[in-house]
Amino acid sequence: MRDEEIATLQAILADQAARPGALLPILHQVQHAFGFIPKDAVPQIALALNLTRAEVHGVVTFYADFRQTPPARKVIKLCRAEACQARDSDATAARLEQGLGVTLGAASADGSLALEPIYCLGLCASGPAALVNETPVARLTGERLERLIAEALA
Amino acid sequence: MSLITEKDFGTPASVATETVTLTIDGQAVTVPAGASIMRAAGQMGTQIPKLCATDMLDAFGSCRLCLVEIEGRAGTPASCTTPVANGMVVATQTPKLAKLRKGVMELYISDHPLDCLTCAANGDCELQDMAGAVGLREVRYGYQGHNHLNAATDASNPYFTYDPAKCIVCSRCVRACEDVQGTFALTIAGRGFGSRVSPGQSELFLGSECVSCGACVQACPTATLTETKVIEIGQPEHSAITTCAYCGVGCTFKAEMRGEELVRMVPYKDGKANRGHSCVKGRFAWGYATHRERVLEPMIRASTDDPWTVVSWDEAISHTASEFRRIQAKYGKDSVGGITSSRCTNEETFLVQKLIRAAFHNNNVDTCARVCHSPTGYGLKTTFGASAGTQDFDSVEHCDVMLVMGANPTDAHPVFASRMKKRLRQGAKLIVIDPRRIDLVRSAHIRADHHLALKPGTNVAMLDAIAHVIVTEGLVNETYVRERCDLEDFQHWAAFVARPENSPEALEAVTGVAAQSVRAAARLYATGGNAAIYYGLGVTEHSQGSTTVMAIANLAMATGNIGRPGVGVNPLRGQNNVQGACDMGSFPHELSGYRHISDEGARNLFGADWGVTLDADPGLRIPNMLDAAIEGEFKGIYIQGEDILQSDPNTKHVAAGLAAMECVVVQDLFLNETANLAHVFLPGSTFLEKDGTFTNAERRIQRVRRVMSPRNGYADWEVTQMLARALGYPMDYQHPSQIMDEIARLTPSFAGVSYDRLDALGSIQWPCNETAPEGTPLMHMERFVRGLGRFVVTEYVPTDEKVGPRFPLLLTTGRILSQYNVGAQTRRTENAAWHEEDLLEIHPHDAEERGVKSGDWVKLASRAGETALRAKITDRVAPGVVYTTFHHPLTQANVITTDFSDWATNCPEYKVTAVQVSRGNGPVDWQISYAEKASRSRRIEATS
Amino acid sequence: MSQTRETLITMANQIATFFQSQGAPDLAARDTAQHIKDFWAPRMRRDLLDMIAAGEAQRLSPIASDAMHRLK
Amino acid sequence: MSQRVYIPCDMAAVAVGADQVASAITLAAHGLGRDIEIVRNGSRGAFELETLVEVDTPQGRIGYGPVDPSDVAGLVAAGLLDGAEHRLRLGSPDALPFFRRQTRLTFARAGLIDPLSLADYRAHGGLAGIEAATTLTPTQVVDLIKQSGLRGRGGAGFPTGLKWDTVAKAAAPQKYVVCNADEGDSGTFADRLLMEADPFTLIEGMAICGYAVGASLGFIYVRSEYPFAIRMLNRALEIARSGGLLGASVAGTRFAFDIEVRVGAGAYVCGEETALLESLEGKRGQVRAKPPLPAHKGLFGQPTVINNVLSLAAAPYILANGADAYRDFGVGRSRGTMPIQLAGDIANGGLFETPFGVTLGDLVDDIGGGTLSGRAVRAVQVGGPLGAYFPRELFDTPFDYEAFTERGGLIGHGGVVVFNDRVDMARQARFAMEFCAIESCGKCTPCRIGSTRGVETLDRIIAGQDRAANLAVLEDLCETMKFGSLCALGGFTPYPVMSALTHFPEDFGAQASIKAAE
Repeated sequence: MRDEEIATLQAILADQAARPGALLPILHQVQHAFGFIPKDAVPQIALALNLTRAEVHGVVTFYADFRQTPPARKVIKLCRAEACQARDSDATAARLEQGLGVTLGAASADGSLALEPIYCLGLCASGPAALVNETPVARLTGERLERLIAEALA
Repeated sequence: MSLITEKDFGTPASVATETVTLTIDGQAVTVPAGASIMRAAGQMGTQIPKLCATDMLDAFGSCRLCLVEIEGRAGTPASCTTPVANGMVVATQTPKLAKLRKGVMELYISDHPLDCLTCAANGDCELQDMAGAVGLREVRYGYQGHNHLNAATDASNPYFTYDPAKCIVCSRCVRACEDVQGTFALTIAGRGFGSRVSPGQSELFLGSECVSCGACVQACPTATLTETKVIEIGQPEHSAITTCAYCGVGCTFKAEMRGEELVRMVPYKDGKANRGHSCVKGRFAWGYATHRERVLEPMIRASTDDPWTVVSWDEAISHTASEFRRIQAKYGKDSVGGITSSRCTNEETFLVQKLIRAAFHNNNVDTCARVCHSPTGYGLKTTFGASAGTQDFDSVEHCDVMLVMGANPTDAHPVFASRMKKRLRQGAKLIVIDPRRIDLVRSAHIRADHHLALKPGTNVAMLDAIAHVIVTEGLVNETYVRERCDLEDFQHWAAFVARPENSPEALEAVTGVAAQSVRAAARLYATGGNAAIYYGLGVTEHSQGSTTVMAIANLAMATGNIGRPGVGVNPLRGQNNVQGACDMGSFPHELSGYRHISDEGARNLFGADWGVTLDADPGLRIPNMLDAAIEGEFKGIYIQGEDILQSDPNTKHVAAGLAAMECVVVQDLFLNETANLAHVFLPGSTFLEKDGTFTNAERRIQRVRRVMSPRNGYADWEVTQMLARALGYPMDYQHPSQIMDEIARLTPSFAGVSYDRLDALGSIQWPCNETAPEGTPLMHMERFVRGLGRFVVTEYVPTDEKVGPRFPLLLTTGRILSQYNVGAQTRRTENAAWHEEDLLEIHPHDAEERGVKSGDWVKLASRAGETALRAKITDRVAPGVVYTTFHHPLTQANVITTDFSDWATNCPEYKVTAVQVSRGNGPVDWQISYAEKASRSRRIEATS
Repeated sequence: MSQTRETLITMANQIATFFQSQGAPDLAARDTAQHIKDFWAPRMRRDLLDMIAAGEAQRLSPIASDAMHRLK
Repeated sequence: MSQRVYIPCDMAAVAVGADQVASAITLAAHGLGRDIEIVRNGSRGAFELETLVEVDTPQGRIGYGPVDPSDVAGLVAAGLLDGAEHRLRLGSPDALPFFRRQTRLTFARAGLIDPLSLADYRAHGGLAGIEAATTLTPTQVVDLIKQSGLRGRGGAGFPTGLKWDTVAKAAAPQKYVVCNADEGDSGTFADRLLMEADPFTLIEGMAICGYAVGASLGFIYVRSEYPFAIRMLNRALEIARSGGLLGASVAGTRFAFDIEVRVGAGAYVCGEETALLESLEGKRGQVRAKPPLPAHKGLFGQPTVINNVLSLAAAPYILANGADAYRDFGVGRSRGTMPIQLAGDIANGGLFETPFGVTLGDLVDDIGGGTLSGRAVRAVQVGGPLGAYFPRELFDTPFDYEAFTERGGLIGHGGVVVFNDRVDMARQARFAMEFCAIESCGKCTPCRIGSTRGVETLDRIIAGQDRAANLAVLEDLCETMKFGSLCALGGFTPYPVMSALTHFPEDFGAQASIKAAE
């Protein structure tokens, strides 16, 4: 890690480490700051929380949210759960894969775009739904879906 | 002999006193409340199938094999996680359960290799057993699905392999690493079907935080974690219960054998000191017993410049005897002596001191406790009346405040450290007094409430400051003091510590510790509930070692922390039998059971039994023997199992002493460093090769059992006996039990000890006599052994070893987990993987000042000598303090240490040496020539 | 005079320092003497006494000196 | 005075353009020189109508919806701000059948008020609960909850009062109230809606609980998939602290209580209460074996009430209106109202709070208006991914814990997902296993290995391999998972699988085998 990255990490740790059960909040903040959980951050997080690297690693690998590698610049998380399935999200998924040229669960070769599954955004009466980076989108069919693809590729 | 197997009840025993009666499979059973259904069933002989449960660990409930049905309750709860209740009616075997268990097992086996016949665990595999128990016959899922069968094996650890293909993800290893060992080196990485055991960050075991204690291997129910030796040799077929020969914890092991070959050492759950746990040394580092460098035949030589000549035992013994007779005839009877070994059994130690007193006719006997815990003996005898720790290890479970001083338990007493850490995780408070930031100060889930990082050599000042706070802030337990202690002594002491010059503020400049930290720690110790002091050589190995021990005793008495569970004064003994060696009369002024040699009654008792007249004056202590040798008055020594050249301070002085002698007899496993200056070498036997007893730090006498015949031909006690006979003194023991009978006959505190009773009870803590036929776990319960506890004034006297412009830093020494003492054993095992060389720890500030970077060679010099080693830059040590270990002869930290010693016992001041550190280019001259000289000295002349 | 004999003086002084600190000056020499009697081999006592007799023990503290006189 | 225009800030509304609608209306109003105040209310919960724009008019609040940003120019031109006629004009939303037919106790304020206005909250009956509670003894509060008949709305249906009672009676230096807002079931959004539309109700409910059981600290564990709810809660907590609903002196009393929001990290299993506690402690979200119950040994080993959002949010109504006012609604042992969520292919999707007892058929066909797609309803999954699939033949099942259990199902968190006749039930069964495999914590064997084997076995069935034998294996596997699993994830996954197989055997090749036989 570079010096300024270490400083960022240490600032997060200084701010958060005293909270009870601080590991998840810290990992969220680290991921927010770095886009993922750098391998080298784990020993420092462990030290700050009086944990071992193994414990932190166990937590990082348990939760789907925490990435161990940098994310694509644009991540589309398409809901693959039942309520969206009932609203034909299979077709939406197929169109997204085809339109974006990325298979679900993978990223484009240049790392610009990733299409990932997510399981329920609580938009179950408005499906198919997705998160584009942090922004929710729903009723992803027809024109709205095409607009999403066009914007993603832009 | 057969293989000893221990029943696994699945969940730990409940400590509840009230009981519960329930019905299991139609049979009523009464068990302690809080027990699991599984344990209750086990108690009546019903083994409910299980995989994730083991009685070393709290119930986890993951394998779902132990499901039962309970009348009136829905579903099929797990018997491991369900506590018993009065009137509960449980069925452990129903068609529904049978089907469920088979269903679960079918899932397990669908992701498991089908290689039972060629698997190392074949015959010792719980998965295999359970597959049989539930009657699994086929796996209908086939083997084409997702699986882990191609996962790569991790063989990075020299002692065990990790084969994830065989893992059933029961988490027993992870839980053992956490709950039993307290290291938290393992986790489950990933989740769901992808879950796998992971050391560190999904890395190799060797590079992870793993300390190789073996708890995970022990816990594993399959061949996933398996001892490499089991893979190489095969499953063991017979075993014996014995006691570890490493540190003073005294772990009980099952030595598991195949023929005459040791396959593995397995910690014994019923071992009262270790409760089924182990460390990397006892569990794995026994390969030295068969190391190629072990010397198996006696050897002699006329001069230390000569090569060794291999001779018969008869010749070696008669040569030795004639040499000692010649020397005594020429220089007088006091010109010879001997050193007993803390590594040998009580019986062997007793015999050596008997040899010296009865056959050498003098009291020139000493033991390696001289250089470690002799101040403990003096200090605790003076204050409490008994030269030993007050508690048993179990006591820690009742402790609320731990004060750890001058000890590094996670490295030096790892198995007990795990119990300490467990108690700390349960909420006990911790005060550490140590110049160095030992692991206990801060490690996973452990954080000391106070770390008083004092300057080396200021222990007494620190304890006086703590006492000052206790006395002046009204924290003395006055009722206790009034009832249990000598009041006049107390008042004298209280007035002394209350003096302004003993306040934390006044002593701040001396100790280097902020007064408010000292005050806070003192308050915690005095008011935090059950407070126990654990200490090590950082207390004793000082010019005021004995004073420090007495200062510790004062604190415990003043706060009423002696005489019940959870409190006490607990010296953590270094070597396996250092307590025993002291008990057995190894000191020149004491007979067994700590009776002074001037005590006519005691002397006559021995004299009558041994048929000799004993000298009433104390003999020479080790440093005195060496001094006398240099003076030309001491000419012959018999050293059993100790490497004084490497272990004793001021190596040059030791070497000069040995060189001045005419007959140095070394009895050891290897040609150690001392043997380079010896004239007779008598091969020693390992603890695996003999019967006997060791006494651990909690005064626990435990059996050592012979599992293989001595490779050198004789157990050490037999050699001593041969030597006695050759000197004309009759000894005719057929078995060590007869020696123990003699010890019991002559030693009141051992009066009730015999091998029969040891076999019956497992172990006995002395005193064991008519009033305490089963031994004494806790001492000084109603009254102190000496009657009233005695407070002793402990004035701080700075050591003469002072820093100055030439030697501005203070060196302190210690050991690390993987190595033991001078390393003679551990260096001859795979433990070298963790510690290839001694390193000098130096603070970044001091390093920078000297232009030293991590890994650089540095020259370490004191007024006694100099050596070179590599530097490790760390803030574990404070600025001004450097630290190293003394495990390697090529570093020989004791070249640096001085001959300052404890005022009362001459215990050397290892822990404080003024030194200078400078950048170096590599080993210094003597180190380069030492290797060559040593190998010259180790030449063995080919037998014609 | 040898280094090893010099050590005896240091040791005796250390012992005397401890017993002096116990606060009863009249008892310090007695207790120092007793300690030396209990823990020193006769040869060591004799060597130190020899040194005193030869005037080689100037460094000996008054209490240690007093103690050694009691051991004559 | 400026005119108020209500545009929801709810995630579902924003997902279909509510933010753009809001800025377009602001712009358009400005163009007309109209002085308007945009209130970002929560959603009322009729999601087909989002973005539902409401304007204050002399006739009351007039709604328009669904409004797409592209509709705004036309709407404003047509007189939106005066409540004028338009094809999107809905009239008074309260008068819409979807809302008129509801009994909103918990969701009374949702969509009506500014979620972050404590004044609005109080004006609509908020704070009456905590004020009533603090005039009672903690025991009396617990008793009221017991008498109300409230049962856990997270799915298990355990009597809430009993849980509170256990924690209240436990002696410990620290107790906690934990709100389970890890609403992961597909087809459910009631928690999200409440947290975004009326967060003070939840906060008030937790404060009542804290007072009743003697806890001083609460945690709301929200799934990370709900960023809007997380933001809303955090802002609401700050306002609650400065407004005296939280802090050293709750509602002016000596009772001190505070709440912290914690965010999940993408693990469905953390909706299981013990896994949630592990996660809150900063650990892997693995399920704990019970006992000990969280009420005895919960968060950080201390006695802990862990309740769903809806259970806690029901408490203010009960305290304000009395236990009877609540328990008089409902049927059998299912008392009070249930916020039911209609989702999937359904015309009138959204939140429908109603007393227990309404039938599934009424919910789907009548209230829900059948499918949105216009196709026939074939199956309904009730209770999330672990709930059973119900065929039309079972549409007479009343919404009631026991009635659903009797029919081999569960009401769970009240989600109803409607599938049309294009659904392939074998694929749905496979998805149930797949979801279990994806979300399994990995602790217990039936779930960890069984779910993966379940997917493989269903793949073989779907592919027509050894159908009869594999169906037998599947049934055995489901039994192993159902009775062998440590928690509901593995234990209830057999419900959707077996219900699909039982009610829709034709999708598992029964027809194919019949055809082959012919």
